[in-house]
Amino acid sequence: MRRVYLDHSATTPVDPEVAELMMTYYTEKYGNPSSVHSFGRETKAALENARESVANLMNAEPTEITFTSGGTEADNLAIFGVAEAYSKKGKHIITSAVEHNAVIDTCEFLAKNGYELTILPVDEEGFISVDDVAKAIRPDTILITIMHANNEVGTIQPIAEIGKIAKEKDVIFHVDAVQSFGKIPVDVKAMNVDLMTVSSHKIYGPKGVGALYIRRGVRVIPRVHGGGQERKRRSGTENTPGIIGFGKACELAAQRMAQDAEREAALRDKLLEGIMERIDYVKLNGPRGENRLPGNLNVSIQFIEGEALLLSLDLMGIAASSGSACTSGSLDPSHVLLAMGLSHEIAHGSLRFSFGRQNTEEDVDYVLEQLPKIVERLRMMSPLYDQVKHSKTQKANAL
Amino acid sequence: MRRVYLDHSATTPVDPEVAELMMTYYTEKYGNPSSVHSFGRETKAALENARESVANLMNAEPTEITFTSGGTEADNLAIFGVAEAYSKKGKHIITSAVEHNAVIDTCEFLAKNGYELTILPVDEEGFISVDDVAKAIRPDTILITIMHANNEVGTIQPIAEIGKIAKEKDVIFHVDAVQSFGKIPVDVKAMNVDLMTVSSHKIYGPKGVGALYIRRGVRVIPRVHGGGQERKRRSGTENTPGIIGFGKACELAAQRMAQDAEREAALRDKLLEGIMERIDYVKLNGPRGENRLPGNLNVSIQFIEGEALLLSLDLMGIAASSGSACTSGSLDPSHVLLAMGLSHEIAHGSLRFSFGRQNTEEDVDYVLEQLPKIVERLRMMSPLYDQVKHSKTQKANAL
Amino acid sequence: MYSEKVMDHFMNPRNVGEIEDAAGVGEVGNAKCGDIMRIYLDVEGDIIKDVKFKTFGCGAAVATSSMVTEMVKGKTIEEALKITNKSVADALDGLPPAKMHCSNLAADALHEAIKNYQEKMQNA
Amino acid sequence: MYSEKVMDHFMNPRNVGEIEDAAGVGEVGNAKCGDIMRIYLDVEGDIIKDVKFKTFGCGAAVATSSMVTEMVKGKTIEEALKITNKSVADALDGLPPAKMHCSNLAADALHEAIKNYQEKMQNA
Ligand SMILES: Cc1ncc(COP(=O)(O)O)c(C=O)c1O
Ligand SMILES: Cc1ncc(COP(=O)(O)O)c(C=O)c1O
Repeated sequence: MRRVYLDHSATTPVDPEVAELMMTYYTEKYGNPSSVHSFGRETKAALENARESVANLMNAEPTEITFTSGGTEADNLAIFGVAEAYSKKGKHIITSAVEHNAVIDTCEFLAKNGYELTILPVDEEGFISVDDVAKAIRPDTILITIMHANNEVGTIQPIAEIGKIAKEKDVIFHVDAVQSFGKIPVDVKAMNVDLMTVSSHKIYGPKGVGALYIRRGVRVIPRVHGGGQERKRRSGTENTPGIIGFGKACELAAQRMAQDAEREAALRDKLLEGIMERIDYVKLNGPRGENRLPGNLNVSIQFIEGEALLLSLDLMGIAASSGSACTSGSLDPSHVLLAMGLSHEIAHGSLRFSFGRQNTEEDVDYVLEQLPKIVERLRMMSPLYDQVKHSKTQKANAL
Repeated sequence: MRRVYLDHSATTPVDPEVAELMMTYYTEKYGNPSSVHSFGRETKAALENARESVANLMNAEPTEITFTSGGTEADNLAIFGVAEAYSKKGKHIITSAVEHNAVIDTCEFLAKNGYELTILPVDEEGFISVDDVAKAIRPDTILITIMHANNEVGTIQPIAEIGKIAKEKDVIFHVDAVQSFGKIPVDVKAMNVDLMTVSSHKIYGPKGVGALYIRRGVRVIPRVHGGGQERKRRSGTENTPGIIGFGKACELAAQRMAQDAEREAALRDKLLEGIMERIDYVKLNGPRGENRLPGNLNVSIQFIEGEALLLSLDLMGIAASSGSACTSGSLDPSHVLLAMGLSHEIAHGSLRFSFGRQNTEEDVDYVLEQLPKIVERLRMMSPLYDQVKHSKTQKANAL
Repeated sequence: MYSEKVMDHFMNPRNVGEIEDAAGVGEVGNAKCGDIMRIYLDVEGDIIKDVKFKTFGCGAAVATSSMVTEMVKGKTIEEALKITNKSVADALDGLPPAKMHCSNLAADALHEAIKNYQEKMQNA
Repeated sequence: MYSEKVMDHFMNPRNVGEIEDAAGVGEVGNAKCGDIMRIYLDVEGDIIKDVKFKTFGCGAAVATSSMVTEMVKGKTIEEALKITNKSVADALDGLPPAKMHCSNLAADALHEAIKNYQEKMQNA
C-alpha cells in the first residue's frame, strides 16, 4: 500500500546526509567533548561548528546558542530562566491563547507559584493583535512569550512588530520558533527577539535536540545543574551526534528553504482546492496567503470526528493529524481552534495535513482520491449529518 | 599511530548493533510516538519495548521508568522533583562529598534556596559510612542521594545497607547509578532504592539519553512542562531513536555484563601491576577488590601534573582522564580525591584509565611501553622531583 | 493503540443506520464532547428483533456502538439491560485507558433506547 | 584546545634544566594550585647569557616556561623586564581562556629571577 506522510509538523524524517554524518559520531568520533584528548577535541570542534550553523540560520552569534534536548526544554529554560532571574523586577508574564503546551503549561505552572499571567486572545484566523500586546504591558511585566508560527493552523504572528514594542518598553521577549525555523526566514536581530526556541526534529534533524537563543546580556537561571556544559547554562554530557546532526540540518535548510517553501505551498494549495471541490461542509482553519506556514493545511470537516478521520486515512496509508480531543486523551478539542472561535463540534472535526520535502503531486492526488470516500462513509454513520441532509440549509463551503 | 581509548567512564562508542537499529528510526520509522497513525504507533511500540529493556536490567516495572536527556537531567529531576514534592515534610537533604556534579551542584542550588544539606565524608578509599548516613537522618530529612559507583575512583558504595536504613526511617532514597548500571548487577528492589539515575552513553548507547527510575508511589514534581509525555513526568517529543538505542544497549549489557567485567578487571589489574613495576612514586586511588568498578583504574603519579600527562599520552594516541584542576578550568583538583584525603599536589597528578569492550592486552602493553617514558620526561622537568631525587626518602610506591 | 476487534468494528461497523418508527430510540453524548451515539430498537414481545445505530465520534465510539448492537440483537430486554459499558469494552478486547471514560457510552445509549421503549409502552 | 606552538613547546621544551650557581633564580606558584615554575638566569654585564627552567604544571605552564626562556635569551635586563605574561601567551599564538589566569605565570617567574639577581648584586 502507498504510504503518504503528511504530518511533518509533528516530526520529520532525518535527512539521509544528516543521518550518515551522525553515524560517524556514534561509532567512530565518540569522544566526550569535555575530554582533553584527541577523541574529545575532535567532537568539541564539530560541536562548535554545529553551533555556528544553528546561529547562522537565525542571524545570531554562536555564543548566544544553548543546546537543549528539544523545543520543549528550550521553552521551559527560557520561561523559567527569565522568570527566576528577573523576579525582583516583577512577576507578570504575557503570552497568547494559541501557544504550544510547552509554553502554556510552563506559564501556568508559574501562575500557580506566585506569577501573574495575561493570556492574549486571537482573531478567527489565529492572529494576535500587536495593540493587545502593547496594552497588556505593565511596569512589573518581565516577559512576553509569543510563538512565531502556530503548529496547528500555521498562522505567522507579527513578531517583528511585537519585538519593537517589547524593546521600547524594555520587556524581555521570547519567541517559540519551533515551527518556523528552517521553513521561513527567521532573524533574531531584525525581529528584536531576546530569546528564541528552535527544535531539530521539525527540520529533518534528529529528535531530542533543540536550542535556545539567548541574546548576549539576557540572564537566565539554569534549570539543569551539573558539569557546567553549554557555558553553565545547561549541564549534561552533550548529545554530540544529535547536535552535529542538527547543525547539518540547519545548513541544508539554509540551502533549500526557498524552494521547499514554494513546492510545499503549491502542494498544499492543490490539496485545499481539491478538498473544497470534492467535499461539502468544509471550513479552512487559519489564514490564506503569506502569513501562513507554506506546508500547513488545516480544515474542519463537519459532522465527523477527527480521530475517526485519522484512523480511516491511516488505514489507507495516509498520515495526518487532528485537533480533536480524542487524539489527545483530553476532553476538550484543540485550545488553538477554540481560541479562534470554532465551536467544539467543528473543532472536533479538524484535520491537519503538513507537507515536507519528499511529498509529491501524486501524494496529493492519492489523498484526494481517498478522503472523499472516507468522509462519505463516516458521514453516513453520523447522526449530525442526518439532520443537515434533512434541513438542506448551509450547503456551501465556508471559506 | 595506534589509538587506545581508555576513557570509557567519560563516554563509550555506540555499539554497531545499536547504531544500526537507531538508523532505522532516524530515516524510516520516524513517526512521533504521540501520533495516532501507523508511523506513530510503530515508534510508540518500540519506545515501550525499550522501556521494558531498561526496566529489566534493574528489576523495575516499565511504568517506573521515565526517559530523560541523560544522567544529569535524571539527577536533577530526582533531586528537585522530590525536594519540591515533599517540602511540606521537611527541607533537609543528605548527600556525600564524592557525588557527581549533577548531584552536588543541584543540592547546592537547593541549599541556596531554603533547603539544608548534610554532606557526608568518605574514608581514604572513598567509602561512605553506613553509620554516618543513619546518624545524619533527622525528622525533616526528605531525601538521601548517594551514588552507587564513583566515576573517578570506582568505589562501590554499600547501597543496599543504606537503602535498608532509608526504608526503616521512611526517607526517600535516590541513587546515581550512572557508572554502575550495565557494568555490575543493579537491582532496585534488592537495594531498596526509590529513585535511580542511569545514562545511556556510558554503556554503548547513544549520548543524550538517560532514565530515572521512580518507584511506584514516589511523587516527583516535573521539571519540564508541555505535551505531557512520559506520563506527564517529562514533557517533550520523545527522542525515540535514542531511547530505542538505549533499550538495545541494555539488552546487550544484560548478555555481556559478567564476561565484560571479568575481562576488563583483568586488563585493569595487568595495567596496575605493570605501572607499579615500572614507575616509582605512584599511589593507587580507591579500593582494591570487588568493591571497585571492574574497568576503573585511578593512580596518582607524583611530581607531575595530570594534564601534562594526558597531553603526552594523547600524543602517543592514548586517551585517559585526570582529576587535575587543569583539565577542568577550575582551580581545585577533583573534589573526590580531596574528599579522600589526598593532598592537592597528589590529586593534581591523578590519572584515570577506564576500560571498555574493545580494549585488549596489546592496549595495556602499549600503555606500559609509553607511560614510563612520558613520566620520566615530565619528571625531568619538574622542580618537585628534583627535591625528591636529592632527599631520596619515600622511594616505595604507596599501595 | 486499538485492538484488532476495535479496528474491525470501526472499519466494518455492524448495523449502521436508522429504523423508521422504531420501538425505542436512545441518544447519549453531545457534539461538544465529540461523541454522540443514537440507537434504534425494534422490539417484538420481549425480544430485540432489530437494532441500528448512528454515531458521531472517534474509533472507540464507533466500535462500541457497533459491538453493542451485535451483543443485543435477539436478546430479551432483561438480558439487554445487563450489558454494561465495561462488558462492551471487554467484548472488544479492551480499550485504551483514555477511551474508557470518554468514548465508551454505547451501553448507555442502549439503555436509553430501552427506557424510551418502555416509556412508550406505558403511555400506549 | 592548544595552538600548534604551545604543543611544540610542550613536547620540545627549550632550555629545560638548572644552572648551578645561577646569577638569579625565581620561583612562582605552588603545588597546591598545580603549577610551579622555576627560572634560572646567567647574566653577564647587562645581558642574559643563559636561562633554564623547571616546571611542574599543565601543558600551558610548560609551554609558557619554555617560550619565556627563548624570548629572554640574549636580551638585556631592561628588555627582559618588558616581557609580560600576555606577551608570552601571544608569542604562543594565544592560550585557552581558562589557562590565561591560572597557568600563565612564566613572565612572573622571570621577573622574580631578575629581582633575585638584582638583590644579589646590591648585596654583593
Ligand atoms: C510550536 C511548538 N513549540 C514547541 C514544540 C516542542 O518541541 P519538541 O518537540 O522539540 O519538544 C513543538 C513541537 O512539538 C511546537 O510545534
Ligand atoms: C556518576 C555520574 N553521574 C552523572 C553523570 C552525568 O550523566 P550524563 O553524562 O548522562 O549527563 C555522570 C557522567 O557524566 C556520572 O559519571
